[in-house]
Amino acid sequence: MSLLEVNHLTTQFTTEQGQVQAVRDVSFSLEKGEILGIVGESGSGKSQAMYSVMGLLASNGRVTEGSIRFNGTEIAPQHFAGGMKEYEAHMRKIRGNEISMIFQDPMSFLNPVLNIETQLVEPLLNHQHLSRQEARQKAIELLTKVGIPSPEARLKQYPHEFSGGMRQRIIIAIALACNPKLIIADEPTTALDVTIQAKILQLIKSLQEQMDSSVILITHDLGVVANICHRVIILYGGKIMESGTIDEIFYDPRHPYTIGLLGCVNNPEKDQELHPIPGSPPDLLQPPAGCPFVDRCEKAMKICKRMPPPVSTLSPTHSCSCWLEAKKEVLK
Amino acid sequence: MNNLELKDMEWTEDLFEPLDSSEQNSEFIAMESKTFLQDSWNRFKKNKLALVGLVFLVLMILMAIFVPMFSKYSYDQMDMTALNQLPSAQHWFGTDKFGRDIFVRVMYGARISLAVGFSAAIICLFIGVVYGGISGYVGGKVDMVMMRIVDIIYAIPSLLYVIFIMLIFGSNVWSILMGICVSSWVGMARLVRSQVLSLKEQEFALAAYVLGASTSRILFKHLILNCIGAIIVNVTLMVPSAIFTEAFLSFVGIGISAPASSWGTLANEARGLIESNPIQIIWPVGAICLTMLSLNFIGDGVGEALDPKKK
Amino acid sequence: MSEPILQVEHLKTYFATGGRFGKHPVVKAVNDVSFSIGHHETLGLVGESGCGKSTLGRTIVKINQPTGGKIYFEGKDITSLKGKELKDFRRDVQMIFQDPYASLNSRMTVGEIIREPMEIHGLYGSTKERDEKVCQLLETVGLKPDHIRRYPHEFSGGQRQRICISRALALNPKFIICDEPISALDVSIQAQIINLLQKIQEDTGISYLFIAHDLGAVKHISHRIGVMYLGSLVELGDSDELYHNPKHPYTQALLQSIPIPDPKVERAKKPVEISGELPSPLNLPSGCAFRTRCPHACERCAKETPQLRDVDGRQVACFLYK
Amino acid sequence: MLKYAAKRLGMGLVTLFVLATATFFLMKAIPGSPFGAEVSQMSAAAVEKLYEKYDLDKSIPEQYVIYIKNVLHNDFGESMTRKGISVNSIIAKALPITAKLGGVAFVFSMVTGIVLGIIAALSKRQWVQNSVMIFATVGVSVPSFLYALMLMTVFGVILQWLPFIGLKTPLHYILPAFSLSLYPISMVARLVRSSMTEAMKQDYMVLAKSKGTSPIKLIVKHALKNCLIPVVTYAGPLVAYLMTGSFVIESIFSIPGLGGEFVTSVTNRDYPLIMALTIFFGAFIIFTNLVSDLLTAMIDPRIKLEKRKAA
Repeated sequence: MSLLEVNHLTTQFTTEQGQVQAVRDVSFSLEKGEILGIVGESGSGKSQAMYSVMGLLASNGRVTEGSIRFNGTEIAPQHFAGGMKEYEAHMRKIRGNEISMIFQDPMSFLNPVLNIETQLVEPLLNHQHLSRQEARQKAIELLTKVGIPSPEARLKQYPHEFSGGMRQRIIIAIALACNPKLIIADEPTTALDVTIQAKILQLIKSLQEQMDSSVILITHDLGVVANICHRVIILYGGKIMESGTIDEIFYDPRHPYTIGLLGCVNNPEKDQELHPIPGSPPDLLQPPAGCPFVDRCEKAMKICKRMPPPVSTLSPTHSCSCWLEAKKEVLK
Repeated sequence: MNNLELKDMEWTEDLFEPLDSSEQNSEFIAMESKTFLQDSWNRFKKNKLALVGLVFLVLMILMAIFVPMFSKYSYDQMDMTALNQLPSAQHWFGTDKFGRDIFVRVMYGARISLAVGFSAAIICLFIGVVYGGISGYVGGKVDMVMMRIVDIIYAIPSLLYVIFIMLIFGSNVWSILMGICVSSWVGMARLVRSQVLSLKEQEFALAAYVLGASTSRILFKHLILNCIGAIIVNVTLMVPSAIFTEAFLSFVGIGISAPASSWGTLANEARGLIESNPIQIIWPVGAICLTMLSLNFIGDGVGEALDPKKK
Repeated sequence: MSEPILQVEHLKTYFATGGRFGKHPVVKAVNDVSFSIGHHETLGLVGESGCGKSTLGRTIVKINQPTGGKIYFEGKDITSLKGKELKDFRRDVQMIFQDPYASLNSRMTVGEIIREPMEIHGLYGSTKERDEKVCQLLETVGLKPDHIRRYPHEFSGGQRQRICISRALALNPKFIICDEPISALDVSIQAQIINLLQKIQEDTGISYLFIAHDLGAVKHISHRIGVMYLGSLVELGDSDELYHNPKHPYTQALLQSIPIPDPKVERAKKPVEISGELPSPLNLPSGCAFRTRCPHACERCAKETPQLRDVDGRQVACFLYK
Repeated sequence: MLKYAAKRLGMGLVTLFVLATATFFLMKAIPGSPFGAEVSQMSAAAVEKLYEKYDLDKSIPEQYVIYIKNVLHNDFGESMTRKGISVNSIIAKALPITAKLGGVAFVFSMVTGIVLGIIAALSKRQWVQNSVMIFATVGVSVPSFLYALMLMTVFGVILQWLPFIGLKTPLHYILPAFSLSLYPISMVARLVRSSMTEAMKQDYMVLAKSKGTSPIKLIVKHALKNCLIPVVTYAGPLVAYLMTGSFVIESIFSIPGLGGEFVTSVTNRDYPLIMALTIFFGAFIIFTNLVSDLLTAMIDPRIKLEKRKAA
């Protein structure tokens, strides 16, 4: 039974201009001990999908449809008879304990007026009811585990006294505090420099192996996916375009968007000319009826504009939703 | 769209022809174009209280201008036969202890109070914007000196200035105006300076500098234009505080000398008769409160309408 | 390739950190950098945050004042230009910035934004002529002329960056400094901007100083690449050679850290052996600034600061190469 | 911390000195002789002696030197209207009264303002938010002396529930303190509401929630501290307002505090008292601004102070 199963997840945001359909009918699953990469550009809904799973959506966001089964139990908000109150109470036991999150910009995700120790021991006090002293000891262990020098001295310091790389390590330490089963990392290295990013990715990979927990890594950088992930899901305009193991996606891409992405990313080994994808991302206020990529796809067909393509399975692990693939099955 | 539905669809070959590029508008624009002012006005209209405030203010200004002109009573015409009358058909607000028509006097008082309020706000707007803009944009030593001056002025409560100037130049509208302006431009200067300090590092200001734009063009066309929201809100909030200072001074007795009347003096005169007929104090006090209330609601409304974050 | 279009010699830009009593430590953002860029050439400038690449770009266009060294544009010393001469220099050298959302004045329409440089320098006479030029510029960057009356907040990041490019082109400059123009954009849009810049270079023979922290993108557009670390230039050379055979230990570490979108290559990679954290720019390590993190550091590195020396065609500042 | 405080104190003294000089020359600039009516009845010799007593016969610069010397020795000379009573003693008598009233009003407005602000920011029900904000706007826009008048007439004169003369029993504090603090309550409420709403939207709240922290702890442990930083910074100017507010409240409720003394000294031109009070008020405001800056620096670790050098 897989650790996390998400089916037909749909999330909407109410804004001044109308309803933004951020996540539209997204389904995927995650096995134990697996690193799943979720790739997408800005506005593709990759972060919103994960925020929906954790129940951390902004005040104007709401999960309207779909089921989220974590470790066998259903945790989608609309399935709770007691409404939001019961949902929040239930999720509070899971957040930080069984699922924890690492965020993108270390500068703004640590509370500037609280010292590191308070922020580090918080999940421990919430879930494991340790004494102050035990929690402090565990905090020092965690800081050493993520590679922060002389942790005892730095417990009392404040976030602004650490570099970007160090702060991200602290956020990782906070996420690991209660040995969660699943860690969701929302673009953990995007705000960091390349050499520090390499170090942080190495750290995440080694910690994942040690604790055998599953990781969902959200990113827009295909290089990061190739470096660390086992399986990948490509999102565009709130829908899944293609999903499969990294070898299938990188060496046998089928969806025009995946092919386009690989084409415009600088792969120095191949040294080929850059051919960008024309146009700009879709407007999610009135999402296109058919495939969201239709306006920018070179191989677009009339049907792509009218009807959303079905999901065609190319192999037990490789599936893609595009009429090019569906056409073969249908015309058989 | 599971696979079942696929079966019963009749598949025509043409469905799979390539879509011609005309149907692909890759360079589309999400929202239809609204000029900046229209957009802010629509949002301002949504705020009911601000609208009510605006209507009241316009009404008050019109009455202040026209009532003293067309009314059969003048603000200082005494009528010994009709002392302290209650509101009646002839005297809508009744008469005061000298038999003068209170309605006309309140409207005449409106002229002075509103004039003092708006002119103080506008004068402070210019001094504050220019002073704050220069101090913020030039920075370095100049900024340090200019800010020390502001700190010194800021350290002393504004009422002391007004009172001193009143003592020196006698109690008339001009000295009140000057007294208010001397200390209240400081608030605007500090606000503009902090906005300019943060905006001048923004890339659009650097780009204008690299294009060769002159300092004044960058300061006024780019920087001030971008903090216009905060400036307008501050101006709308400055008017009531100026009216308050004038009313307070007249109320304490060092304000405008009789027979000219502002709301403050009216309130002060009516204060004496508070036990015998409290009606007389309601009119000036009511006028001050309602005007200041509407100005504050307008200030809040403008603040929300121009707030870029809400775009 | 006649005389270079831009020549920078021992440029220094230092920032005092507060305190009026002089003894406060100074941040050496740009620490004795020299290079030159020829006509019709793009020099890539790469380095991590805090290495001074943006400060270098901003010093050339006079946003930051240089503390030392000289800058020559087409042979003329422009280090301390003032008034009229500075304004004329502006017509030849323009700049594009990183954040498309902050580099356009949100209160002006696209037409006004692109017309502004023409108004400042009094080009093309009447507004009608200027509007024609604006429409022409919008077309060259792939936007529709009817966007002229729209406001910046109605455009996507990629479209806004193209408006910035057309604003820079309005004065048909000879040289554009691109300060991380693609870092804030999505991957698919980045490629559009890079191709657009290359097409403009082919059409007008313009030269670029292309600053970025993503070495992959820079390699594509640059003829030559310079790598900066903590204020100084550590390696400078042809972009493909430098990419495939980096000489300076820092460049090697930088290239190795970049994740390649190819699982086989990534799996074969050995982990990066660059150690420790970036030292604080307030007190740079003595001698070579990279020695505290360099696997090949020797005591000479601590005593002397290595200068850029020619090592079979490549400029490297490291004592590994005698 | 000490170096920072010393620097600020030094600047404060400079400002105070400038203030003292400015007040001195302003006083000299006021036309007419300080004694007005009395001088006409007295004999020439008596007038001569009177001028001498107040050093008015010497040249302006000399008077200035004497004046500054006296100020440094904390001797502000004698009151001109109340013969034989030294200014210091008047201040010493009036200070505790104003301090008590001001203290009660300060605590009351801070506590109520913070509570109202948090309720307005966090309550789910829209009408609660709107009603608090309307109350805050009314509080800000209606001047305190009008409140004082209305409260006095209703609760004092008509209902006779509360005494409204002087400050003898604790009951006497209610009306003046309440009308004095209506304006600050609204200011604090608006400030707390906007800074709390801002704090709740910050990224670190999302991380805190992702740790499974309960909603109450989220507010108390994470948001509250951030939200109170601007409130502490506002404490300084709030105290300054309370003092100027006391001028009129004390005269309405006939409380013999510093405010009342100032108003009377101005109306009957008692120059030494005016100068002394001005310097006292200036010093008090500079001191409270310094204290609130130090408090802000203590709460907000990001403000680099000498003691807390970055590692």
